[in-house]
Amino acid sequence: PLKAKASLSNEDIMRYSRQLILPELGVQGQLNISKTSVLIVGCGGLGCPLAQYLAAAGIGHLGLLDYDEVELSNLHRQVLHGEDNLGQAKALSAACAVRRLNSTVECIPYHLQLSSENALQLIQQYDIVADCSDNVPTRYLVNDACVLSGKPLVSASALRMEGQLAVYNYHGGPCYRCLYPVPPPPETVTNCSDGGVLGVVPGIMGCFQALEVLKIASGQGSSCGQQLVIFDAQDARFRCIKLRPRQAGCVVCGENPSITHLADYESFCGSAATDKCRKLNL
Amino acid sequence: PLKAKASLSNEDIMRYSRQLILPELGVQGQLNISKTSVLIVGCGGLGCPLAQYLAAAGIGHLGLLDYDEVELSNLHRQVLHGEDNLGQAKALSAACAVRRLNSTVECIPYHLQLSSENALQLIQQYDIVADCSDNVPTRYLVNDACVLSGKPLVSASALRMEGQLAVYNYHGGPCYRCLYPVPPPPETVTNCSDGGVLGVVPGIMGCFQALEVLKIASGQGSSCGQQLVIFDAQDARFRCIKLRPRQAGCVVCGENPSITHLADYESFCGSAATDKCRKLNL
Amino acid sequence: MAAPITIHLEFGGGAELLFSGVKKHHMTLPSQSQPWDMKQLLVWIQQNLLKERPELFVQGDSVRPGILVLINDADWELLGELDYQLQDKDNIVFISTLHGG
Amino acid sequence: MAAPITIHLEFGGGAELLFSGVKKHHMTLPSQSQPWDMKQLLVWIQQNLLKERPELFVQGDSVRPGILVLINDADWELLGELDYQLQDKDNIVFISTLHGG
Ligand SMILES: [Zn+2]
Ligand SMILES: [Zn+2]
Repeated sequence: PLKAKASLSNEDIMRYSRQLILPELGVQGQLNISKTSVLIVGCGGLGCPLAQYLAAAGIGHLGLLDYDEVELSNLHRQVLHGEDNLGQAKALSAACAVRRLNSTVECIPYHLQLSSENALQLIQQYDIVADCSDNVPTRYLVNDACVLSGKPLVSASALRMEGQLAVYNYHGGPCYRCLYPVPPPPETVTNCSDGGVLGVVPGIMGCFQALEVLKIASGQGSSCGQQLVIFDAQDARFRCIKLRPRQAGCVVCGENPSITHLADYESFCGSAATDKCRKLNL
Repeated sequence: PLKAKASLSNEDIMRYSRQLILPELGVQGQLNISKTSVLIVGCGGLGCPLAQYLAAAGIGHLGLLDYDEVELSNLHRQVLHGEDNLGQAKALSAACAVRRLNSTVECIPYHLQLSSENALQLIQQYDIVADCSDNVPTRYLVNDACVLSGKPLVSASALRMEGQLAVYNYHGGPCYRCLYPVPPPPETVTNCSDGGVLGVVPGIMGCFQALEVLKIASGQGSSCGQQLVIFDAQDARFRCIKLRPRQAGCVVCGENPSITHLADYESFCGSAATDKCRKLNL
Repeated sequence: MAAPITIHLEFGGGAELLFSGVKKHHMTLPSQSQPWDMKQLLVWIQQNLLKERPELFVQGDSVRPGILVLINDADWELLGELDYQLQDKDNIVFISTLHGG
Repeated sequence: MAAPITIHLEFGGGAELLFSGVKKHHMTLPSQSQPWDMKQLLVWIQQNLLKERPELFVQGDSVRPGILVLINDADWELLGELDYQLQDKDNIVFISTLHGG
């Protein structure tokens, strides 16, 4: 947590003037944003536009986590990385791009894999977590760590020409496990390497994540707490789904949780915490 | 118009592999994208994400038009420009950023104001036009020039926490004038300087424009030809509106058009082709 | 006599600023001898909801240029514009065109 | 006897790939003595639409983990899941959870 800014500098007022005048935001909303810290798990197709718009909007502190390096096949959607960054750690490349945009944002790159060992210690330092990962074990890991540390989780995903978004563990709403108590059979999971993805689809979903993070950070609040937004890029159609409430029987956020510390998510899900291995195309 | 590529290079196949494998796109769709030229009118809050995702996806040729220079108050939403670009022409700054991302895209910056004198000559050189402008006269000018040169117009706008998107003059559908035959009274028009805008709202709308441009360029086709998409960021709600068909009485695209060349759009609209002057807040 | 009908009114794109910033209004239109049409609805809105500056909303007997009217998620031009007869539970949206970018 | 009902079925998030890539299906369910419920619908889908690899869609008498069922744009958990009784013109969506980023 950052120490609260008491007021905006003249430069802040100039830079953020177009959003300061919004009645939904105002000076107090901007101050709230400037003292919020956000951890972005994954600096890929979702994390890039998310980091970009959070930094542009003046978020206080940004943690950028990714274990991977920039490859040529990333560039069609991971727009913070350029051709000069090929081979670099994504977390570092993203941090450089963010600094070009807004040097007043405190930005910490983490070139590592989120794991049961480091997740709680990391997530506890942030106010809001954004799941921009690309695999099932990481999604359960991030969820459980957010529930155990009481952080709202703004989660998005994209594949082929579709996207999904929800805000979990927020204002008494459900967590990821409330919705998906049992992980999908590994042979039914498709990742972007296998199934492909049109780059601008995670672009839209990552921007959407930025919107919900900013609404939470500014104090307006997210409207996606018990909702799932599903996007079909082919029909250009969004759909808003009303979700179940928090489940009393949820093993992590329910009344008698059996999960009280982080365990082995790769064996729980039967798959690796990376999108690099090949699976059945479904 | 670009000469058609006969095939993809090995580097192209690597770079675009994640979208090449989409059945909706495929090698032919990627080849189609690589031979398409797009003119982006306005390198601001909409034009930045649009240029970014078109370049990332491998669009053949990008025209980047803006008369303006980068100011500090732009940076909260105009994410192709960084702090080092303050004072630079937006068209040039955007072109540099695009080249960092994808040097294989032919990119031409136009540091000028679109006008009745230059619009047709410019637009004729492109396959698709994207209206990312910020004022009423330019929106009518771009529309009429697109109708007169037979180009599809992917148009978006954003203000405060709302956005709108439509594809005009496409597959026999309506043009902007079919919908809005009479310009709004100048005192009812609010621009982003006056009304403000949350930066990620044009971010989402510009990405959406990129999606529809790519669907047209690849050969899939847009689903927004006779539709208006309206986005409310506060409720996180998109709405798809069925629009009227092309109007037989439209003065520019109708059966007996009275507009056969471009005239004076500032006097037609009673306002200047810039968002810089102050108007009533509505 | 036509029975009273309830309609869902929405204003957006800035048009809500003429209605104290309230975007959504659930309204009951009183019973009258003829069915309600859009022309009468515009008059009713002026008299009952629009407290000031009507010229920013209406022009003559229709909406001012730059406001699009949607009836149940369709452009009102497809449904007869001013002559459309309102049905119970109709959703009517008045949306200002945005020009910013 | 309950009369035949028509329903609108949709598959998304990849689930449509089990149904020849077709996302939208307008279906008429034949009349039967009891009203149709979701449990019966799943059996009917397996017998009439799902030509191969049923294990990628169902598990036991419900859908497999990772598929979310939506009834008229609401999570089926809010509506009784397998016991929900289908109404004429219901919209039922089966959507695979996405994990890519
Ligand atoms: Zn839970
Ligand atoms: Zn027209």
